[in-house]
Amino acid sequence: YAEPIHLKLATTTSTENSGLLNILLPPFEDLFNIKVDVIAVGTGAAIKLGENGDVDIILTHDPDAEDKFVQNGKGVNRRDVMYNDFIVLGPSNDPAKIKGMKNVVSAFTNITNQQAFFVSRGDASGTDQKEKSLWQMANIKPGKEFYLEIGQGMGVALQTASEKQAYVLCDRGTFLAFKDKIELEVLCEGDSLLANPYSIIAVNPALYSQVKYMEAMQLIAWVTSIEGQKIIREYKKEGEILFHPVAIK
Amino acid sequence: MDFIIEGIQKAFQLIFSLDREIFSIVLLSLRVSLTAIVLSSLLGIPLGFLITIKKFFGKKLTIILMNTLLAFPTVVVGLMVYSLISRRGPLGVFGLLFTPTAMVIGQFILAIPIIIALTHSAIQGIDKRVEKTALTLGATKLQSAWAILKEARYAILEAITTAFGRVIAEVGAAMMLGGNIKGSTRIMTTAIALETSKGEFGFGIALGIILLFIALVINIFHHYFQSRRV
Amino acid sequence: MDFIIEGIQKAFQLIFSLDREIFSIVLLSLRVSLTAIVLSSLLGIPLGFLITIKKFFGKKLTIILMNTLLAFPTVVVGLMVYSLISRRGPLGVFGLLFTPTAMVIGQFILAIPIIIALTHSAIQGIDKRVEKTALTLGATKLQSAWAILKEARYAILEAITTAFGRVIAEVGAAMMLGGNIKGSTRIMTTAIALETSKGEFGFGIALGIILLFIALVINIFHHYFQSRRV
Amino acid sequence: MLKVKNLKKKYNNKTVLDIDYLGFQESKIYAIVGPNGSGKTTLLNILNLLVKPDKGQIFFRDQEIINNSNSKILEIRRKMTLVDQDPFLFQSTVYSNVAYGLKVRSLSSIVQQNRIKNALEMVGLPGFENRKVDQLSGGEAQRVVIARALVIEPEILFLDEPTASIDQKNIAKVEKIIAKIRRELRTTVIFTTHDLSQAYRLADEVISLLDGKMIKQVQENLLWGEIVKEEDGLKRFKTIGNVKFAIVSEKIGPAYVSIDPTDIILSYEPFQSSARNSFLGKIVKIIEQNNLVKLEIDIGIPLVVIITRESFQDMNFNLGSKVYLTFKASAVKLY
Amino acid sequence: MLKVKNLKKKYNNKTVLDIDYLGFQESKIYAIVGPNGSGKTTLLNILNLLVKPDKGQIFFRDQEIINNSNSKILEIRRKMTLVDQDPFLFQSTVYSNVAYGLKVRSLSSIVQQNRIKNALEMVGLPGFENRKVDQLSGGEAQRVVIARALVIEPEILFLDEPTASIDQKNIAKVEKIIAKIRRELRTTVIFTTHDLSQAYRLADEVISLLDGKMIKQVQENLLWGEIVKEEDGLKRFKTIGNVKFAIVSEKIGPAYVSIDPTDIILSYEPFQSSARNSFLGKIVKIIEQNNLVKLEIDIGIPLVVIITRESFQDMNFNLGSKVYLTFKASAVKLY
Ligand SMILES: Nc1ncnc2c1ncn2[C@@H]1O[C@H](COP(=O)(O)OP(=O)(O)OP(=O)(O)O)[C@@H](O)[C@H]1O
Ligand SMILES: Nc1ncnc2c1ncn2[C@@H]1O[C@H](COP(=O)(O)OP(=O)(O)OP(=O)(O)O)[C@@H](O)[C@H]1O
Ligand SMILES: [Mg+2]
Ligand SMILES: [Mg+2]
Repeated sequence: YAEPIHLKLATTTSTENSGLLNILLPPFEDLFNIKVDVIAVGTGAAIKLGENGDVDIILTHDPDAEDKFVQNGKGVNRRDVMYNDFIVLGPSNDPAKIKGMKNVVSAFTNITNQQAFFVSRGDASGTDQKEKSLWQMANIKPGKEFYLEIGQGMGVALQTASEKQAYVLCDRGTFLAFKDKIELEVLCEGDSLLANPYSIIAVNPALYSQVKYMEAMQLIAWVTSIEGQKIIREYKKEGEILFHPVAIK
Repeated sequence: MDFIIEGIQKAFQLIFSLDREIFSIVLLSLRVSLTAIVLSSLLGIPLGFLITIKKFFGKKLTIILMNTLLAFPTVVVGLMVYSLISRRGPLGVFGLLFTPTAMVIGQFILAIPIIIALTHSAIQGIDKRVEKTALTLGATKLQSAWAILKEARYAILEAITTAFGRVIAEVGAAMMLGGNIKGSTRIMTTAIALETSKGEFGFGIALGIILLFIALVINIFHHYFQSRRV
Repeated sequence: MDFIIEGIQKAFQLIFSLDREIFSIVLLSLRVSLTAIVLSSLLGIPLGFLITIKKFFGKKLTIILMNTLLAFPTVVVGLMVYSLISRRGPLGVFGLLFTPTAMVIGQFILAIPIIIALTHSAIQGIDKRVEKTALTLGATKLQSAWAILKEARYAILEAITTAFGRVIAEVGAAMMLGGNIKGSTRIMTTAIALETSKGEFGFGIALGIILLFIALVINIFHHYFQSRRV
Repeated sequence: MLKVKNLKKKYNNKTVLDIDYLGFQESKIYAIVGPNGSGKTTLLNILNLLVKPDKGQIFFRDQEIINNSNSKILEIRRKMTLVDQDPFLFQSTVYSNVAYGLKVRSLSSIVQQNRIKNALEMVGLPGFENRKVDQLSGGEAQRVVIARALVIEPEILFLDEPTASIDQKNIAKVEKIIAKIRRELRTTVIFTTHDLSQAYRLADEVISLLDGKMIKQVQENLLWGEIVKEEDGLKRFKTIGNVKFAIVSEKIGPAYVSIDPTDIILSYEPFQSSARNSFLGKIVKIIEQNNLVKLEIDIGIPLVVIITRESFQDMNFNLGSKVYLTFKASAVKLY
Repeated sequence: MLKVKNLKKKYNNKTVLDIDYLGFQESKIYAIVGPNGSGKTTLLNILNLLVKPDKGQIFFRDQEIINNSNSKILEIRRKMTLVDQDPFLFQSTVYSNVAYGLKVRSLSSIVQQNRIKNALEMVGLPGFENRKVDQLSGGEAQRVVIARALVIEPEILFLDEPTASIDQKNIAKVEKIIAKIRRELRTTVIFTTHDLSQAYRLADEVISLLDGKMIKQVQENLLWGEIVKEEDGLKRFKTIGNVKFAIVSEKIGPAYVSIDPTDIILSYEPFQSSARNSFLGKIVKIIEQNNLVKLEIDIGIPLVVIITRESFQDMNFNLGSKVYLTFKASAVKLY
């Protein structure tokens, strides 16, 4: 075998933590003799690494930031890969009485009205951006003593919410991973507003000559290929499907 | 490079804007770390002293263990304390998690091996005649211990400084145990970690510079105080 | 509590399963930290020595600055080095980012103030007659420096141990500069951080225990070596 | 007021101190003499309760101490103090060094200041209060240490070679201090020295140590050499310059011997007698000592002989006189 | 081979050394004497190129050293060595201490072993090689330091109070070593001491220091007291025991004076003369010194007088003789 070419992929911690990449990438690596170096950081940091040309490709879930990334000419060939969904978790006694609600915006309104604790990641991650946009839609400005901004990853947010018996917005993948470790249950799910889309974007080779553009495009091709999308569709955790592929209908 | 420059600029802006949030973050950082250092010095210096002076079974092992604990990763300290004080942990009833007290506990555990190990090596190097001279002149055990500590003061202060540097700069335990909750347990280093994960590298550097600046001020005080006492 | 117990069990399992991945992670941790420590000792001990022995303008300031740098947060070190070696940074062309070399640089920067400051306080405490005696007996400047270092060996070894503990346990710089890439730059502490963020607390503690175990082995070697030489 | 019984101390399996009985009385001055390594320092450390003997008892005013409680030991130790042979000064000023013993006793600062001023004057270092200790000459440092002990006004003062690097003027000063505190404060002073004349000049009693054991006699005429068996079958002690003494001894090999200076008889003519040692020598030094005269006579090696003033005058000895020294083989004492 | 010119050294604005000229010749022995704090140690440190003087030059075989390159200074310093007054032993064994000077010179280990064995035997510590240094008695430590200097076989050996805490037998040994290395290795030995008889016994030349200045004479009869103006308008020097000397002096107040022992005339009867000092005393000590005789005469204080052997015999002096001492006011030298 020839030494594999190393391709650097910056992605969010949640993607890495879900375990999907461990299934999705090895067949690609074997096929093209490319080794994908996964650098799991916050969404903001992942995009920053792309902007600086320190990675070749990014896989993130913050549509607004991604748009800006492409508009500024830092990234090219953005493709939607998949989505999963967000869910609202809370304590089993459910003080805000949101259990079974479909409309997430009114659920959020209830939570504030009941002055129940809410844990926010507050780290400008994709999840955090989504949460902020929901507050905006509900026309509520949180930031009182019941609103805990922890500035950390999803896992810790769940842990904190469990400790404080608070509500929290979470992606389904992380929830499944933490299910046994926390005392929270799913109270609100299924709203189309709760979709969490992931995109893959190659770093613009015109800005950084050393960027491995060809290999990046090969990876984009792989994850959006029939096989790639199949792997995504069939990936299960705790018996549940985590991601829904969108590249190929 | 540009982040550094940006960071330096931002640091100045932040300092001169007297941002209230930054101010309270700085204050909490100092409160937590200074409390942890005071407590760990109060316990660690006497322990380091006793380990050095006394002959006891397992002395060598104790010293090796202390040196080993210097390599205690902050996250692991955080995890261990977490599993004791979390709701499901044995000390859960006290509701310590996500409070400054929890951070103090974590930093205390990080600081104490440093204080003990460096106090030990400080006292190790002190002339054996100090103790004899003190006893000869009628000192009690405690007074002669004090005489030894006084002769070792320079190295012991350095031990405290080292431990202080370690805890004020640590992030793992504070993050895990404090929770980086805005307005209540956010300190300098957890704020830096947050900004970094957001991709706000310049801002992270700016906070780092402020942290170093604070350490500088403390060290200047400490140095001044030290040279006056000698 | 249960995490700790789970962690201890998992630690044993991992050690006895001789897991290849764990093995390579441990090895890389050691390689990076030991390299950083050797380099920073080679530079830091002579510097600490010179700062103590020489009289020069700004000596006090230098010492205060060294003590201040003890409080350098690892993330900030990571950020600063990052902005130098990132593609866009002045040293970008060398492609150091996300390599073990980058981690060595970060840890080197973390270690050097510790080595310098503690070497300084170690030598500060050495009897002034050592140098005179060595010179009297015909030692060159270098040989008399060596004699002083030898008298201070215990405290200097403690300085190295402290710095080693700091860098083997640090995560911020290694994460930022190494990128925690599986199979290439993942080390003990970044692995611990990863497992923790996944909620695998027991696994995190297990890795922490292994790390401490390695530190223990190193300290036993070091202690043995030291007591043989004296 | 202080006595020891059956004292034994070993280092590395070598007995460095082995004393059956030794007592010290109040307000007396004792000198301990003996060659290097004979156990002087070790003895003082034990008496000052700093080093535990392997065996034996120490009594202070008839009270056994060693097996007492720590606080009792402290209480008794506070009644004495020791000036070390290689004294340590706290890295600070002369003042705070001298003040230390008063501080640990929580004496008022006025008392402290007065006593310190007096003590520094006594040792001839007035005005040295604020001097940093690393700026002292060797002899100055030694005197600071003596002052540090004096301010405590101990009941027993141990001095380990107190005048080793002090100049003659200040030796006189220190010797006067010793005499004065004994007289005025009734202090018992126990000091070691290598200067035998100092020992005799100052002390009420001179204690000789050799290899950790007390020996009866003076250490003048203490000689190191070898016991050999000569061709005539008799044993002789051979020392430097090939001087040989007849000796009564069981063993052969290297040994210390001493000859009591009062055991030697002087005469102008050799006389036939049972004494088996007879040498011709020349008087090279004459020193008056109270009612005695100490002569140093060169017989190849210098031997000290002590005679009375009267016999010195009767015999009309003088510097350069050639005289015969006669002493018995049994006067050559073996250790 | 070694000389200094116009040497000045200040500490804290106080001149502690001020020497116009001082030269040392090869294969000679020099003793430096003087009271505590007179600058002896400082002088040795400067001569050994360890301390820079504030002013002045040092010549080694007519070559100016101080402003030389570091490597040149090292080269010359390696030809000498200094045994400190308060010597430091590396925390290790006796062997590695004594080996140090050889190791830094990269001598072969066989040479090292031999020389170390010899040196330890010379100082009377054979077999002490593996002893840890903190297990030595005071005098043993001092002798280890001397051995450490001897193995280097220096051209110039500085010894700062080498025998301060060594017992008499070993003092003799050390003194013999000094004589031997001068004879066999042509080493120049420069030592300080407070034992004047040792100085005269060993040294070819005795250098007296007082307050950092060289004084011509011997320090026998060096007295500390006060110059006062008496009622008769004349100035007198008053010392202990209220003994008073006529003196020629401008100033009054506390002062050192000395009287050259050869400047004093002895007689059985008082004689009328221009000399203004005349005292009756009693001979208390008589010591032969080569062709001279040193007498100690008690006139309230002890004064030393040196006369020739012949006059000693002619006058028929003896212990206890009552004699008159006569000397001029100008013989009382003021410092
Ligand atoms: N480092 C220093 N700083 C200030 N003064 C000093 C220093 N070293 C020595 N002195 C002073 O210089 C003078 C000369 O000291 P030095 O040690 O040369 O005396 P010495 O003749 O060796 O005395 P001693 O017989 O006591 O050893 C003394 O008054 C001493 O107090
Ligand atoms: N800590 C120790 N460990 C082993 N041996 C020791 C220790 N201290 C002293 N010795 C030995 O014990 C003996 C007595 O030592 P000590 O110091 O009492 O002698 P000293 O009479 O004071 O001699 P000096 O006149 O040289 O001061 C010596 O042979 C010495 O080598
Ligand atoms: Mg002794
Ligand atoms: Mg001196």
